Amino acid sequence: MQDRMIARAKELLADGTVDRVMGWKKGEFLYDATPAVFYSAEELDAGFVMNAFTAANVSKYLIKETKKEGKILAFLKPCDSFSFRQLMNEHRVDRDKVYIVGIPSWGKADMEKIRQKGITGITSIEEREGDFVVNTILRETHVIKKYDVYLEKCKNCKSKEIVVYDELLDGENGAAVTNSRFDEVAKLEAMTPDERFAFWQNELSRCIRCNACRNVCPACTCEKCVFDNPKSGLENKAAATSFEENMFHIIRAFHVAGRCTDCGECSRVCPQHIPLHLLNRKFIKDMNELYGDFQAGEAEQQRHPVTSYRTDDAEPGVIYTRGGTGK
Amino acid sequence: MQVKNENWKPLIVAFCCNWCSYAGADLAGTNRLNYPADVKIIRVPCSCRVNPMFILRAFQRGADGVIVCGCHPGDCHYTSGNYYARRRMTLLFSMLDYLGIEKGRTRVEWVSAAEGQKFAETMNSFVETITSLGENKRLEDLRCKTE
Amino acid sequence: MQRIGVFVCWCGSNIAGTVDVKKVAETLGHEPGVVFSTDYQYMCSQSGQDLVKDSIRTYNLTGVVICSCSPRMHENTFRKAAASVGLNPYMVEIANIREQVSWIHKDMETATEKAIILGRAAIAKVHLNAPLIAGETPVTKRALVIGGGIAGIQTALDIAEAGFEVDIVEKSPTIGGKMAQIDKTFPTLDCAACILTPKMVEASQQENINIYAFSEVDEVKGFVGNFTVKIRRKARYVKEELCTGCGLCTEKCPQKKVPDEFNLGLSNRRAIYIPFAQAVPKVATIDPNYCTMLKTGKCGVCSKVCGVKAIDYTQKDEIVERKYGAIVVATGFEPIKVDKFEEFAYAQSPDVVTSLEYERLMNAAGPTGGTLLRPSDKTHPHTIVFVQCVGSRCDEKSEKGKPYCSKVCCMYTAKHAMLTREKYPDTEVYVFYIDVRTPGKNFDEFYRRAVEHYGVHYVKGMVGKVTPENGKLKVQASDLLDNRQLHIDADMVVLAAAIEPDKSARPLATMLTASMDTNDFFTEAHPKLRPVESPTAGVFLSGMCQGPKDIPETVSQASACAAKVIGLLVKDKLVGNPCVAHSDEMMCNGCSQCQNVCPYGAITYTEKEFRMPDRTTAVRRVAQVNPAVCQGCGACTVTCPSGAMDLFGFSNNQIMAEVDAICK
Amino acid sequence: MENNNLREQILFTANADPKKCMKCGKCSGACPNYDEMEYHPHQFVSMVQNGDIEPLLKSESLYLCLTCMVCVERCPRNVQPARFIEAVRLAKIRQQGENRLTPQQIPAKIEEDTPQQLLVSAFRKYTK
Amino acid sequence: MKRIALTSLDALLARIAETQALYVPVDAKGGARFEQWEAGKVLSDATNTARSAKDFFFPQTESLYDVKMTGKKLEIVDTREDGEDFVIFGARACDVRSFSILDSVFLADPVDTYYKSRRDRATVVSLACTKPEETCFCQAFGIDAAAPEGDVAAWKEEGYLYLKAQSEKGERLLEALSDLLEDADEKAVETQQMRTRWFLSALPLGKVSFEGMKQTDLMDHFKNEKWKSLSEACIGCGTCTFVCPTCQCYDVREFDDGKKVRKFRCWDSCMYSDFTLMAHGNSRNSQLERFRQRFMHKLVYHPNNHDGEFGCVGCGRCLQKCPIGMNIVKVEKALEAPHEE
Repeated sequence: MQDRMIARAKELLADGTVDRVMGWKKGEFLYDATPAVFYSAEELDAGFVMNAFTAANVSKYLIKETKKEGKILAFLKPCDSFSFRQLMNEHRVDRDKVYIVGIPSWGKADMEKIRQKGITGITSIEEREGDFVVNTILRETHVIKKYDVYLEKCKNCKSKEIVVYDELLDGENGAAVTNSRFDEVAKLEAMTPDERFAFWQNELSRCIRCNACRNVCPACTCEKCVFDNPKSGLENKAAATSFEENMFHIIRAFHVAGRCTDCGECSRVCPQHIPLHLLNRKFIKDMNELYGDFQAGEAEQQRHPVTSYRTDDAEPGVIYTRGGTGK
Repeated sequence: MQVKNENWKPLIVAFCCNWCSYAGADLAGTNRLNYPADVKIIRVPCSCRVNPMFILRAFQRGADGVIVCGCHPGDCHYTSGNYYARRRMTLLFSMLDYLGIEKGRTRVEWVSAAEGQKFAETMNSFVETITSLGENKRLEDLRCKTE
Repeated sequence: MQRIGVFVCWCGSNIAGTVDVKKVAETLGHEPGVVFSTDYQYMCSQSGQDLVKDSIRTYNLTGVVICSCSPRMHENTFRKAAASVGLNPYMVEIANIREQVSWIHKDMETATEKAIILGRAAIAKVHLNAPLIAGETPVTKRALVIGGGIAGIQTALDIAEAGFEVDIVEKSPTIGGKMAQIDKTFPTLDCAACILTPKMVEASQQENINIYAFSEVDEVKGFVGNFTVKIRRKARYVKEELCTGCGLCTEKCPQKKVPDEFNLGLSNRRAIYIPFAQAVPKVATIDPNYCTMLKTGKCGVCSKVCGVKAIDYTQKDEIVERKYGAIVVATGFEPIKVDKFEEFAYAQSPDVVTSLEYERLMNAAGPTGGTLLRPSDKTHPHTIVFVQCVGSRCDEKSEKGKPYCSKVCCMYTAKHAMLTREKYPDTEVYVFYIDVRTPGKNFDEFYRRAVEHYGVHYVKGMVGKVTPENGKLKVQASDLLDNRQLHIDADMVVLAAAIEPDKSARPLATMLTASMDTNDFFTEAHPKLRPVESPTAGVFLSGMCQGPKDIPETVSQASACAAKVIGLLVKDKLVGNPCVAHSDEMMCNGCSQCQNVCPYGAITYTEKEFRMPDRTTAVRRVAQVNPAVCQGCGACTVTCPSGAMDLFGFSNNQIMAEVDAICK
Repeated sequence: MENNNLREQILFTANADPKKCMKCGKCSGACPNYDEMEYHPHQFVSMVQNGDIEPLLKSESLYLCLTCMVCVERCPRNVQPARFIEAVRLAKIRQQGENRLTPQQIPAKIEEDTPQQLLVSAFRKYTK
Repeated sequence: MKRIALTSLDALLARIAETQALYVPVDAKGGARFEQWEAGKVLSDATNTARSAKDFFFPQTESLYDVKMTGKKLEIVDTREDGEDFVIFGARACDVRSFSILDSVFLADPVDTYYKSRRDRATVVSLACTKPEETCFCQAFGIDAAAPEGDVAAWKEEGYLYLKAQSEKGERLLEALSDLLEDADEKAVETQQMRTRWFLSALPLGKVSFEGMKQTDLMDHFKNEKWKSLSEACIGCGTCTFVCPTCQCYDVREFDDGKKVRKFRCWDSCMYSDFTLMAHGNSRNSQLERFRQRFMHKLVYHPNNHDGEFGCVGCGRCLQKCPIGMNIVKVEKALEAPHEE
């Protein structure tokens, strides 16, 4: 696929459709590609990479890129396209300045999961069909099923549909896929409050407030986050005792509620492996259950469940009485 | 579990919308309807002015319960404010529950300007709930602890 | 740092009886920023206010906290007092230690403690208060009335007579509305045309009134005092300024088979027509759906006969843009469609008519020239059955009818029954009713007259079934009081159809950002105290668009509405509430969420160039709040994740400072 | 007291709310079997609401309702009178020995052209 | 050199924990981390902890003092906690080296007394690496993962834990444990070291060197056009700085809970837009400048100011954790590559 993408990018550069290309640039290893902008065929040949580890969602970069002159080519995976569509809904990107080639994605791998298999001293990783072949310095060869080491966001992919594009690399679009992305949430809901509290304390107390979740999030596009703004009265840059558990992550999830496309980047980038997507998915699940199914970024939407209402909405007390929320 | 603090009294923050619930509270006062002094009212123009941040802030600073009062759905002075508040609070409370915060520390109640009685009853029952739940430990900011 | 003065009121013994006011004043006096603290028996008294004023001057106070009764009671009093000595009135905050403390707590210690905490919260808030100055906006001294029925005409006349210009926009070719179709009015039985048409003429001749007939509102922008409205003047294919209304064209037009909407299709008109003789403006209109010339390009008869060359087949819709200070909605009503009620056989028999159709059949200018003839065979009906509440008072979930009482049916049915019996004493008249509702001056007397003097048969019960059979209408109904089922062979059945708001109201409400109830009636700003205003500032309600009402009520509401409009237009400037939302443009990212929740349409977006922190300039989309439109609810402030949207007077920081102070 | 229980039971079976009735009589106005019945659809609603159920239980009207549902269809308030009639009928035949039909009575009722199915359904409907 | 059978490790740890707080890396969700040892906790086998060991001396947040308000009176309360002595057991060579880099900042005049107090109370027992990750490049900074620095160095080999005191503190510690230890020769350790050193050199980054950086003038590095493309993808999060064992920037802030104002310091990140925010505004306004600052500091300013010692120990955490796969090795390679003209 990488070759086809490079070929198509070159064509579009050559015929003047675009003057630069948003993609991923080869790193030191197979898994550390960096999102980058390419300006020429040579640069593309030298560094453009697309493999099982190029998971980064590039849609957020397009906010900045579409403020510049000229038109940029962006390869969007299905989940990236949801994010991009949502950014369009929020007037954050200029659709006219991006030429979008939709690319399919069967899942991206999580390097940490490979490491967790106890493999060290990795010298190379090869992709072979459904497997990764990992070679180590000790001349060991590990064959790992790709699916086993997929990112959480890929294991629970919600849709293979590319919701906004100018053309599709494969010529055909995917569709929503059945998934069990709410299972984890439901499992937590079924616990007792004490168990849930213990679970979340254990998770959230690890937070080091590196803000990677926020900064990578395509829904977090504030000019300045309330938690960074001294004028907001809520500024708190330090990882202070209980602030993350009691304020930061709750408010962040609330601020993206109705806008989160469930792209899973927050959990992917968390250096402390906090399952932050479980907060966002809780809101999504609640909104689906209480206000009808809604998928942010799916289509042109001006209002989402938090900025709309019905006169016969459930009363807040419903959450204490409805089933499935533990005792 | 810690030993119950003998001197502990619940601290309850009530956000009341200016047009209905604050007037309802006034009416409770005018009619001399008693409710515990643990309830402290903050006046806001509309229940939709209540930011989840205010609620978490109150808990962070040591409140044991937070109640949001607004006009009955359909009666909002600003036509739609309490509908938005209803969704926001529903989602927030659900999230707090999900995080393992005790149910009942938060509540939304619709109190009209004529419902002084309801206001007092609501506050009495809410204080009772909070008293039975005890001190808010789970949402408190440890930095606010006094040694 | 503010210099704050604290004033603790005793309210006689109302507060001082339960709260140790001296202690409150003393304790609060030690709060940071408090430079003066005292207590007084009655702060709201003249001498109390003087104490506040003197202290502001003596201590150079920049903020004032009054611990007293509810702000709903005396906030204004103290704000005015502060303003009178040059302190911005919004630097005054009230701690409510009466309704929230002394009146509900009995224990002195507890009450005093709570009073101190509430005082602290108020002090914390004042620390963050900033002087607020209410914005002023000029008022365009012209009103727009949408709808030219009796409500619209009356409102327009009243406003015009007060000296303001008014434009009436009417979607049909003439003003007059539904009242023009009515024959007689209850309970006086005077002829509707006789009282309405002079008003129509008056409206057309009143210098301050400008009528846009055959026109619709396309777009509304702006806000109270400053609306800009685009009016679509639909093509009549007749030059309005030339046409004399002689009617020659309408006689010569060869296309004769056009259902006449003024007569509800009970008769035909030509393709070029004047709705009725007293139409205002009396101008012909070509119906492009039927005009042969417009459809095929062959005919041109009207153009040939027109002496003043007023016919213009090339006319196009024209958009007029005008500015207004106030907008009156007077879009009126329509009877509901009754063919859904199969049991009444409306669709099967022409002799089953609605009450409005019956009006036309009784009207001297109607299709039968005022002689009551049944539509099917133009014979004189001998038995007429009136059915009340057709589609009114239905279950809320009903798909056919409406849950409300249409209010006017009881009276007009009594009127129809009475008039029928008066003109044709040989006719048997039955009225089937559920309840007869006649509150109103001379209303019940009117109904009793129908029964007692005119011998109308009022039957408590409903018609269950109407079956057309051999030229008769077999009516099967229950008589609840006699506990029997009636079978009547009627010649005509008249259905008192429920009324509903005009179909144009819903899109109009969207344009105006005015709210509607589930039945599409416009909602009032307050059902009791502001019944002729919409919650959207500058939008007023006149007539049936707000709810069912009869003519006298409509007219009085129309005049009330005019009074409110005049009250607005007479002002040169509007002073707003300064506690409105405002957007920090450097923080705003233009995501539009705030706009989505604003009930008033007060938020717009603009592309602006900014100098960014990284020394570049960037064009950014940012929200702007129109302070004249914003009512200060704060819905936007919570929707804004970055906190760019904040509310003056109730800012995030102020509320959090109160929270902090309370939770100390 | 007993009647109250009976009333509750009927209301439960009917699963409809007689309080919604505005006493317009349209049900009875539409009823095709009105003249045969001693108590009419609107009376069923009203009498159940008032707990005045004994006369209904004794009345032949119970079996004269054709269950044509026209009253349900026409009712502007969605009160569904037929449900009350049915509920009272059920209350009656649920009482011991109150079956409308016994097998012994059936031969007398059989006419030449009575469809078998009618008999079966009538038997089902009028016995518990 | 002393040794103890690994089967008796718990006894050793228990002995240390009797008199001092003992911290050891244990496996936990989200990667290994240092926890206070208590019976039952098992030493992690992970190459390194997810967070660095700098937390021991330079915690993410630390109270400095409180200002108490009574009415309008202010009172300053010292909140310094001089706790007990403690032992860090099992720190890796890179992290141990980071302590000396931190020392060069915090112990230079004026001495940071909060830091010093912790440093004085700590005894560091380092543990040699045996299975480095492909992200490891400590060798580039002259660190020998097979022979870590620290008060006591330790090796796990052939069922024994070998221990060698490398400072007075270290000797004191081993002295106190002497009844549990037996003398040992260095043979087993030397074998392990040879193996590890070969392992390290054969890693993908085994040949990485930063020395070339020193050949170019500071201003040339500063003006290098590569910073633009390098920084473009940076999302401005603080992950690299917070997992870094040598990042030492902090901010001093207040927290007002209404009763007191707490002065505290907390880690800051040069990646943050409010880094070194001053009254006039920010000195580094764009992400490019902030990004450049981090790498210039580690690779240019630090060696310039500290006798050529780089501000990096090659632990590889930033290589593993950066959300967008940017890291110090890529930067070094890009800067050393000839300029494109």
